[in-house]
Amino acid sequence: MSDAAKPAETDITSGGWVAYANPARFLRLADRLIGPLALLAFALLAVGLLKAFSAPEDYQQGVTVRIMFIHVPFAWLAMFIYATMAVSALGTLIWRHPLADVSAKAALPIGATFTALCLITGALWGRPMWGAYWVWDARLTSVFVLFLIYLGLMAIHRAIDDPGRAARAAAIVTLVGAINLPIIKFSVDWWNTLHQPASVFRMDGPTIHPTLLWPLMVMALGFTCLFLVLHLMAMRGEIWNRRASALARRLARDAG
Amino acid sequence: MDSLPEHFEFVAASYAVSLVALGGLAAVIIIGARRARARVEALERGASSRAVDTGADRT
Amino acid sequence: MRALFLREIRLGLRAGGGALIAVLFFLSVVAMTPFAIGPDMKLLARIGPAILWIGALLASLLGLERLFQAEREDGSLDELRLSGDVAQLAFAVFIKCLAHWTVTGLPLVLCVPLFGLFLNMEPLAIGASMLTLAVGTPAIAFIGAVGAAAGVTLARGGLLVAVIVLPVVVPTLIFGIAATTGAIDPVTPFLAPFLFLAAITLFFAVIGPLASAFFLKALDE
Amino acid sequence: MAISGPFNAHIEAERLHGSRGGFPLFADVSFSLKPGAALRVTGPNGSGKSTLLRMLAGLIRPDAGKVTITGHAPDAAPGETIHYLGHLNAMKPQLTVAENLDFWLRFSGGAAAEGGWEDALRRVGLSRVRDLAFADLSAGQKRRVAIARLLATPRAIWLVDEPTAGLDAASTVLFETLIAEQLAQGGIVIGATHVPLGRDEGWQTLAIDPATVREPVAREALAP
Repeated sequence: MSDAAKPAETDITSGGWVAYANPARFLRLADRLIGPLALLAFALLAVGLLKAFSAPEDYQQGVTVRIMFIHVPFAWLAMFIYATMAVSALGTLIWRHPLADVSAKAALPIGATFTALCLITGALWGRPMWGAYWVWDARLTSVFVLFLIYLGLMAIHRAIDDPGRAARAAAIVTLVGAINLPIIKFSVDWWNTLHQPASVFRMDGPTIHPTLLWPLMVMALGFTCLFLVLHLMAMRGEIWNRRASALARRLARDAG
Repeated sequence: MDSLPEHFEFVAASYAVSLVALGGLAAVIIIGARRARARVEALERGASSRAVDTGADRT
Repeated sequence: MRALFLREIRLGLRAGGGALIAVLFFLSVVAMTPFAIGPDMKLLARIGPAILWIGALLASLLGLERLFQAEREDGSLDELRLSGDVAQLAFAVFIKCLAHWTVTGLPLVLCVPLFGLFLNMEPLAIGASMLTLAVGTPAIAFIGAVGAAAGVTLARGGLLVAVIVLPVVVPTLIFGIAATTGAIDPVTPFLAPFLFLAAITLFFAVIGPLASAFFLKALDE
Repeated sequence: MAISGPFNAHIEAERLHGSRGGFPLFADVSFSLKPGAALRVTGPNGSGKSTLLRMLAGLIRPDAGKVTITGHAPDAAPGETIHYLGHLNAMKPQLTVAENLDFWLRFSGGAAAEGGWEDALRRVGLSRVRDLAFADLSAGQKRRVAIARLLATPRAIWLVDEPTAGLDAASTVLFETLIAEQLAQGGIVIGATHVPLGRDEGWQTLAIDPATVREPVAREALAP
C-alpha cells in the first residue's frame, strides 16, 4: 500500500552532520564561485555602460533611451528570477530537496527588487516620453501583476514561521503563479487593445538597431551574473541561518 | 556639453535609484550571511563546551 | 460522490454556512459605491458591471479558507485522504468546490438583479452581469481550493488563499467585464471574451482540484 | 448482523522509522500480521503510538522503512482495506446521526454490510438517537456512532487509536466482542491503547519505548 519507502538521506549511525554533506558541498562550491562571478558581472556592466553611453542618441527619444539599457535587463531578470524560483518550487514539492527551499527563499527578495526597479525605471522613462509616470501599458501592467505575486510570496514567508511549511506554501503559490502568468499576459494584452489605442511609442522603439542591441545584451548578461552572485550569497546566508536554528534546537533538546 | 540634454534628470534618477537599490540589497544579503555565520560559530562553541561533559559528538 | 455534494450543500445551508456572509459582503460593497462616487445615476449605470464584478469576486473569496479546515477538525479529512488515489481525491475536491460555489457563489449571482437596481443598471446589463458572473466566479473557488488545501495546517491559511487567488482574479475580471460590456453595447465583441472567461474557469476547474488533491495526499501529519 | 467477511488481507511493516517535528519517536519497527492477527501498541503518552498507526494507514510518510498491505481486492484503494479510527470521530456535528452514517455508507462505496447502517447502529445500541444531531450526543455515544461506522462498511484491517476512550464498561465489553467478531472473520486489528482490548491470549504487543531510539534520523537536518 503506502510502500513509498523514502530512504533516509542520512546514515543513522554517524552524527547528524553528515546530513550537511549536500549543503556543505554547495557552500564550498559557492565560496569558490562568488569571487570570479562578481568580477565578471562588474566587468560586463562596465563594458555595457561604456558602450551604451557612447552609442548615438536615439533620434526620437533623445537621451532617455539610455534608461532602456537598465529597464529592459530588469524586466528580463524579473521574469528569469521567477523562472528559477518556479524550478526551485518543483524541487521543494516533488523531490523534497532541502536546497530547493533555500534557493527559492534566497531568490525572492532579489527578484522583488529587480521587478520594482523595472517598474520604477519604466515610470521614469514614461514620464518624458508619454508625459505620465504610470501608463497602463500592457507590458508594464503584466510586470506589475508579477510584482504583486512577489509581494504575496514575501508575505507568506513573513506570516509562516515554520521554514519547512513556509517553503512548501511559497512553492505552491510560485507554481500557480507560473501557470497563471501567460494567461495574465494574454488577458492584459487583450484588455489593453480593448481600452487604449496602440500606444504611440512602443517600449523598445520601432526596432532596436544593432548599435543599441549589442550593449543591451551585454548589460543583460552583466545583470544576470550580478543576480547569480547575489543569489549564491543569499543562499549561503540562508543555509547558515537554518543550520543555526537547527543547532539551537538540538542544543535545547540535548539540554534535556 | 553646454547644457545638460533634455530630460537628463530622468536618466540620472533611474540610474541612481537602481544603484541605491542594488547596493542596499547586496548589503542586506552580505550582512545577513555574516550574522548567520557568526551565530552558528557561537552555537558551535556553546555545543563544544557542553560536549565535554555530555559526551555529545561534535565533528 | 453525489452523496458528498448533497452533504456539503446541507452543511452549507445549516447553521454556520457561509452563504449569508458572502451575500452581505457583496451587498456592502455595492451599497458603499454610491456613497463613494456620488448619486450620479448615469455614472453608476456605466460602472455598474465593474462594481458587481469586483464585489462578487471578493465575496466569493470568503469562506474558502474553511473549505478543509472543518474537515480536519472533525477527522473526516483523514477519510477523504484515504478514500482513493489522487484522481479520486481530486474529484472529491472538485465536488466540494462546486458545492462551496453553489452555497456562496450562486446566491451572489442571484442577488445581482436586486443590486443592479441600486446601480441603476438596465435589464440587459443585469442579465449580462449575471451570466458572466455565473461563468466567472467558480474559477475563484477552484483555485482557492489549492490555497485552502495547502494552508489547512497553517494558522494563516486565509493569507495563502488570498495570495493564490490574486493572479487568477486579473484575467477573470478582465474577460468578465469585457464580456459584460460586449453584451451591452453591440459594437464591442461579446462571444470572444465570454469564451475566454469560460475557458479560464474550466482550466482552473481541472488544475485547482488536482493541485489540492496533490497537497492533501502529501499532507504529512 | 454478522460482519460480512471473510477477509484475507495481510499487513507488514519493515524497519519503520517515525519522527514528529524532527524528533525521533520509534526506529526499526517491524511486524507482519496475517488474517485473524491482533496487535496492541503500547507506550507512554506522546511516545508515537498514534504516529505509528497513522503511518500504517498511509496518512504519514515513514522516515525510513516500508508498510505493505497485500491481499485486498486488486483495484481497491487503501481506504477500502483499512478502517482508521483516530481520536476524532469523522462525523459532522450539525448533521444527524442518520445523515452522517448514511453519508459514510454511500461515500465509501465499499462493500456495505447487508443491513446497512441501521443494523450497525442497533449493534451499538443507539437506534433511538438516529435523528438527533451528532453534536447533541455525549462523548461515549459519539464514539459508539464512530464504531458503528466501522461495522456499516466492513473492511479487513482496523487501525483503532484508543477506541474505548470515553466508553462506559458495557460499551467497552461490546467493542471487545466486535473486535473478536472481526478477528473471527479473518480481519486484522491493530489498537493503540493503554488498557487491553479483550482477552489477552491472542494478542501480540508492541511496546514503543522512547529510550530505545538511537541517534536521531535527521530527515533533512536543514528542515525543522
